[in-house]
Amino acid sequence: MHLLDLMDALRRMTLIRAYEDTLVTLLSQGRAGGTCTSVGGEASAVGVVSALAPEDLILTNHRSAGHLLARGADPGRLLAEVMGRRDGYCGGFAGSLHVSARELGVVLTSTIVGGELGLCTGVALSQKVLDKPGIVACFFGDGAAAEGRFHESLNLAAVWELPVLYICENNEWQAYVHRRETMLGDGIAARAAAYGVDSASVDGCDVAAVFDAAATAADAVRSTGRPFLLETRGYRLRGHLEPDDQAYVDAAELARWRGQDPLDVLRRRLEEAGLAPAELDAVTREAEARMEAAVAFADASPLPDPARLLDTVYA
Amino acid sequence: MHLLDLMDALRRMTLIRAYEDTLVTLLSQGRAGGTCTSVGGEASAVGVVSALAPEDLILTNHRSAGHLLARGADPGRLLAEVMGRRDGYCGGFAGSLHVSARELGVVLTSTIVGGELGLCTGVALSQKVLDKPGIVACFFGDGAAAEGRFHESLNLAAVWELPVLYICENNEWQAYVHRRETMLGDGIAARAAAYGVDSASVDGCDVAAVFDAAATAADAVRSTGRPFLLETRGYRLRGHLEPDDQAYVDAAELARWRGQDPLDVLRRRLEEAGLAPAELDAVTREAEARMEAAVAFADASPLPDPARLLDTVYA
Amino acid sequence: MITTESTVRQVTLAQAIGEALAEEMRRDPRILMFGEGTATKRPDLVAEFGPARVRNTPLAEGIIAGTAAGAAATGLRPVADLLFAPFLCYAMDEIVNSAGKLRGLSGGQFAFPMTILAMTGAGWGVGAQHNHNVEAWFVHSPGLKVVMPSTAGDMKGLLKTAIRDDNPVLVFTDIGLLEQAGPVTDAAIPLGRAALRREGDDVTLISYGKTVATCLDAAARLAEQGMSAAVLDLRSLKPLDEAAILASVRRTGRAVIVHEAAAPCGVGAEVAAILAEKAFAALKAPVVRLTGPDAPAPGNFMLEQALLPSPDAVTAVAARLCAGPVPCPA
Amino acid sequence: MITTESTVRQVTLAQAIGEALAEEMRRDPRILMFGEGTATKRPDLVAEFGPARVRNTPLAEGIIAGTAAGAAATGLRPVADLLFAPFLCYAMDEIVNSAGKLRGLSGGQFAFPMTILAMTGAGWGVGAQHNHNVEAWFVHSPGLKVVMPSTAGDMKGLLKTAIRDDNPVLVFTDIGLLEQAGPVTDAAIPLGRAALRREGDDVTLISYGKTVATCLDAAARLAEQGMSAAVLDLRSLKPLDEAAILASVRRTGRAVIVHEAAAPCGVGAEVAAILAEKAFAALKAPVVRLTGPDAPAPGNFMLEQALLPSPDAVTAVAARLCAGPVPCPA
Ligand SMILES: Cc1ncc(C[n+]2csc(CCOP(=O)(O)OP(=O)(O)O)c2C)c(N)n1
Ligand SMILES: Cc1ncc(C[n+]2csc(CCOP(=O)(O)OP(=O)(O)O)c2C)c(N)n1
Ligand SMILES: [Mg+2]
Ligand SMILES: [Mg+2]
Repeated sequence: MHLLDLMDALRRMTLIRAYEDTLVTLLSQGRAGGTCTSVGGEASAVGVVSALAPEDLILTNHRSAGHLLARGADPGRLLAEVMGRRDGYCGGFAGSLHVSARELGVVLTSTIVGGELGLCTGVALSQKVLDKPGIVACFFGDGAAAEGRFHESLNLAAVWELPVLYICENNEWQAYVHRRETMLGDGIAARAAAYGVDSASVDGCDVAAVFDAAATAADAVRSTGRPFLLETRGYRLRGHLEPDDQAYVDAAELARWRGQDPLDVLRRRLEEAGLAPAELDAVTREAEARMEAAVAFADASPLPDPARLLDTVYA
Repeated sequence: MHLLDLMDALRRMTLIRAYEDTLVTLLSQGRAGGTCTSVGGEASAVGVVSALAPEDLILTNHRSAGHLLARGADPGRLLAEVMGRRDGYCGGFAGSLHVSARELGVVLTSTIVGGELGLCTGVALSQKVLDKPGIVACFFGDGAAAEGRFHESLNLAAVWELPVLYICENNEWQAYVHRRETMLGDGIAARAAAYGVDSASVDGCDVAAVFDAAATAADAVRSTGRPFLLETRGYRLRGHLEPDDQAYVDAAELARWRGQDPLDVLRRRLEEAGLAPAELDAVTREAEARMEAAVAFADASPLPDPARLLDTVYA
Repeated sequence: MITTESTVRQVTLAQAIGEALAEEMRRDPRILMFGEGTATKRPDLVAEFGPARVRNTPLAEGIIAGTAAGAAATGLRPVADLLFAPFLCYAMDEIVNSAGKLRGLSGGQFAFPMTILAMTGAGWGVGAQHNHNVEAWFVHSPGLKVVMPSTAGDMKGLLKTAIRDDNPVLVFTDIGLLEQAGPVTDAAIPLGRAALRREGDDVTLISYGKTVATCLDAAARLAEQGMSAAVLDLRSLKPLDEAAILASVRRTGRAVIVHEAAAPCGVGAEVAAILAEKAFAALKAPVVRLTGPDAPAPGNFMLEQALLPSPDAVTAVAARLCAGPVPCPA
Repeated sequence: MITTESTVRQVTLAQAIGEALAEEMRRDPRILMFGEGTATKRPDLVAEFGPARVRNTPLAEGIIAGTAAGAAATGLRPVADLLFAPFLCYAMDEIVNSAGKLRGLSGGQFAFPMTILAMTGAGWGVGAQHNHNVEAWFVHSPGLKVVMPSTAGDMKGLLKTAIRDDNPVLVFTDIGLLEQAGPVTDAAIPLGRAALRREGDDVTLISYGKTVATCLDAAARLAEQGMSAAVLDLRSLKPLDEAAILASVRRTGRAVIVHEAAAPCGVGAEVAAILAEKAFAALKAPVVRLTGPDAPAPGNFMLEQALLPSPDAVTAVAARLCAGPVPCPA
C-alpha cells in the first residue's frame, strides 16, 4: 500500500476547487451552463481516487468534476467539454453532466441519479469474466442510495462476487432535500450488511483518513474479488445546481461544516507539519494559473458541428 | 387480540388447497389458463389474513388465491374471474393474475413482481391522511424482495410513518431460481433494520405461529402507525406456473418440506388435541363440495362482451 | 389575492403551475402533492396546506409514482412531481402497468385520479438525461392521458383539469417555456381540445409545446410570401383532438407537423396517420413532419438549440407544399 | 449436431432462439447471457459454455439491463433475457438513458453491443402485465434497434445479427409464435430489411409478428375475391425498411397496416406517416391501420383473442380500399 503524498493531495484538491470556482464565474458570465459543483467533496474525491490503481475503472455521478480531476483529467479538456467544445473529452456533446473519458478509465458520469449504480456491476463483470486486473470504483450520493438501483446493485455484486468499490459520498443533501428527511438512521454504510457486503464510514473532510479507508477498502475488493461499501461523510458546501442561494439550508449547520472545509483541514494539517504558508499559497496560485490556461484552451476550441452527433449515435 | 380458531383455519386452508387442486384440474382439461398456485402457502395466507381486521386493506402478488380465499372470497366468483366470466370479481377481465376485490378490501393482485410494493405505500398514505382506521397488508415473495421497489417502499414507509404490514412469503423459490442463488444471508427479515423497520420471522408452515406473529405485528403497526416486516418461511410445494414438473427442484429438499405441508401440520396438531379424523375429513369433503359448486357457478357464468373492456379503461 | 373566473392576469408558465396547484388544493382537500424537493420549492403551498399535503420525498421515482397510484386508488388525488421526463424511466412500471391498466383489469372497481408532472425538452442545455421528449410513450399506453401546453394560460387551465380528471394524466412542461408569460384565468380547460392559434387556408402547421411558436413564426413569414398558414396547437396529446386536426387540414389540404420529439413513432406520426386515413380525399400534398433529431440531446445549449426544428425549415417545407399540387395518381 | 450454412431444418421459433444463442456463443467468447431463470431454462447452454457465461440473476430487471449495458461498454457482448415486455418498464432507464444515449453523449468513446430479449403479445391469456406490445417505445428512443420476427428462420437469423451488432438491439418474441415451426439455416439476416411474404398489385398489407399470418390469410381471401394483395413483413422495426415499404405501396397504391400493438404512436403510425410523405403521389386510397385495442389485454385467452385484428377485418378493409378510387381533390 502506497502512502498519500499530502502536498500532492493539496494540489489536486486545490485544482478541483479552482476549477469549480472558475466554472461558477463562467456561468455567471453566461459562458457555461448550469452545473453541480463538487465543492466540499474534494477530500473524498482525491482520497479515494488516489487509492485506486491506474487499471481501475471509475463510474460517477453528476458531481464528477472532482473525481475526474483527481484522476488526472486535463482541466482544459474538461472545461472544453462543459462548454460544448470539440476538444472536450466527449467532443463537446456530453456537457458537464455526462463526461466520460476512456483514456482515464472513467466509464461514466451518470446524471440519472442511480445510473452509475445500475452500470457498475456490468463493468465489474467484464473485469471478472475477461480476467482484467482492475477493480471498479462507483461513486454515488446519499440520495442515490434511496433509489432501488442501490439495492439491486449491491445485492447482485454480492451474489456474483463482483469487484466493485462502492463509494457513497454522503454530503447530507439530495438536491433541495436534507438527507434526514429521506431516511431513518444516520448513514448509508449500515445498509451494506443486509447484502452481506462489508462497509466502512470515514470523515470525508479529511483526505488522509479517506485515503487510508479507501486503500483498505480497495485492497479488500482486490483480494476478495467481492464488493465493499465505503461511505465518506461530508457536506455540500455550495448549492445543488449553480446558481443556488442555499436559502433552504440551515445556516448554522452550513457554518459548522464550513469550519470543516476539506481544503482548510488539509492546510491546517500541513501548516502544523511545518509547511510555510507561502508554500501553500503557491499551490493555490499554481491552480489558478492552470485554470487560466484551461479557460484559454477551452475558449479557443471550436464548437463541434452539431450534425456530427447524429453520426455518433450508432456504432 | 382475538384467538385463532384452529378448526376455522383448517377450513380455510383446506378450501385454498381444494381451490388450487381444482384449478390445476381445470387447466389440464383446457378449461382454465396457466396459474401460479399457492400450494404450500396456506398457513401463511390464513394465519396473516386472520390477524387482520375487516377494515384493513390488502395488496398481494401473483400467488394471491390463498389471500383472497382466506379473506372470505367466494370460490365461485374467484374461479369465474380466472375463467374470464362475467361474474368474476373483476367482471372476467383480470384473470388469475390481477384479481382485485374492492368489497373484500383487496386493492391489488400485482403480477408485476414488486408492483404491490410500489403501490402499498400510497394505499397506506390514504389511510393515514384520510384518517381511516385500517392498516395495509402487503404480501410479496422472496423474489420481489430483490427488486428495487422493496428498498424504496420500506424506506418511504419508514420515513413517512405509514401503516404497512409487509409480509414477505419466503418460499425459497423465485420462479425457476432458488433463493440461495439470488442473495447472501438467510432471509429477508434481516434487511428491515437498514430502514429502521422492525421485523420478525416465523415458521410459515404453522398457521398458529403465523397468526400469533401476524397479530403481534399488526398490533405494532396499528399502535405505532409505522411499518413492520414479517417474514413467513415456507416452501413452494407445487411448481412456479402450472403445469411445471419441478425437474429443476432438488428432490430431497422438496421431500423435506413436503413433510412440513401446512395442512398436515395443522391436522396433526388437531388430532393431538383430540379431534377425530372423521371430523377433519369432513372439512375436506366440505371444501370439495364447495369447489364443485364453485365450478358449476363459474361454468354457468357467461363470458363478458370483450368490447365492454374498452369502456372500462377510462373513468 | 382573491380572483374570480373572469380575472385575467399575466403570469409565467412556471407561476401558472403554482396557481393551478394552489387553487385546486384549496378546492379539494383530497389533493396532495409530493416529489423530490416539492416542499422545499413550494413553501407557499406548505404554508397554506401544511406538510401532510405538500411533501418532500426520498430520491426514488418508482415509489413516488407508485405511492401516487396507490393513493389515487383509495381516495386521494395525488400530484407527483417527477422533475424531468427522462426520470420517468424509473417510474414506467407504476405509471404504465399499474395506474394505466388496473382500472380496466379490475373491471372498473378502482380509478386512478392522479397527475404526474415532468419537465421536458430543450432550453436548459444539460443533455439527454434531462432533455428527452418521451410524451409519445404515454400516448401509446392504455388508460393514460397526456397534455403538453404551450402557454401559461393553457398550463394553468389544463393542469386544473388534469387534477380533476379521474384518470392518470401526465402533464409535460416544456422547459423552454417556463419563463414565458401569458394571460391566465381561474377556469379549467377541457382535455382533448386543440387550439387553433392562427387561421389559414393554404397549409396547416400542427404542433405542440415550444414549437408552436416556431410555427407561428413560420406562419408570419409565409404570410409575407403570400401563403396563408393555419397553426394548430394540439395541447392535449391523449385524447387527441382529431376533429380539429381534420377540420383544418380538410380546409387547407396540406399539413406540416412540427415537434421537438424524435420522428419515429412520435405524436407527429400519429397525426400524419390520422390524416392519411381520414383526410385523404382532401390532401393536396404530402404530409411532412419536421422534428427534433432521433439522437440524444447534447449537453450544451448552443448545440442543443442548433438541432431543433427552425422557423426557416418550417417555412421552407410549407412553401414547397404550397408551391404546386402533386399530380393526382391515376 | 453439426450444421452448415446450407443445412435447412425445421425448428420452432423457441428452438430457433436456442440455436442462435448457442451458435453465436460458440463463435465469440465475449457473448454471455443472463436473466431470471436463464440458466435453469437453458441447461444445454450451461453445459456447453459453463455457469460464468449462462447465469441466473436475482429478480431485478433494472440491474439486469444495467449490468448488460455496463458489460457491453467494457468488452463483453451480453444477451439479457427480460422475459416479458411489460417487465421492461423496470429497465427503461438502463435501456433508454444509458445504453441508448451514452454512445452519442460520449462522443463515440463507448459502444453498447448488447441484446435484450422479451416476449410480447397475445397468446397466453394471462393479462396486461404480461401481454403489452411496447416495441414502439424503443423505436421512439435514440440509439436502439428493434426487431420482431414472425418466423423461426427470421428469429434465428435476426437474433444472430442482433448479437453481432455493436448497438443495443431489442429482440421481441411474439409469444403466440413460439411453437410455430419453420425452416432455419445458420446464416445471419441483416437488420433493416423487410420481407415481402407475398407479391401483389392492388394493395399492400404491412405487418410484423403474428399479424403477418393474419395478413397472409386475408391476402388469400382477397385473391379469391379477385384482388391481389402484397404482404410485407417488417421484421426490423428500427431500422425500418423504408425502401421496401415505399416500393410496394408505390406499386399497389394502397396500404393496410396491421399490428397487435395499440394504434396511437405505434409502428403503424410511423409507416402511415412515411407513406403520407413519401408515397403520397402513388396513393390511390386512404392508408388504414388495423391494430389491437388501446386497452390493457384481458387475462383470459378467449377475451384476449377476440380483441386482435382478424383476417376478416383486414380482408374487409382491403377490399373496401380496392373497391374504388377515392375522388381526387381539386
Ligand atoms: C433519477 C433522477 N432523479 C432525480 C434527479 C435530479 N437530481 C439531480 S442531483 C439530485 C440530488 C442527488 O443527491 P445525491 O445522490 O445525494 O448526490 P449529491 O447531489 O448530493 O452529490 C437530484 C434529485 C436526477 N438527476 N435523476
Ligand atoms: C417484474 C417481473 N419480473 C418477472 C416476472 C416473472 N415472474 C413471475 S413470478 C416470479 C417469481 C416470483 O418470486 P417470488 O417473489 O419469490 O414469489 P413466489 O412466486 O415465489 O411466490 C417471476 C420471476 C414478473 N411477473 N414480474
Ligand atoms: Mg447528497
Ligand atoms: Mg418465492
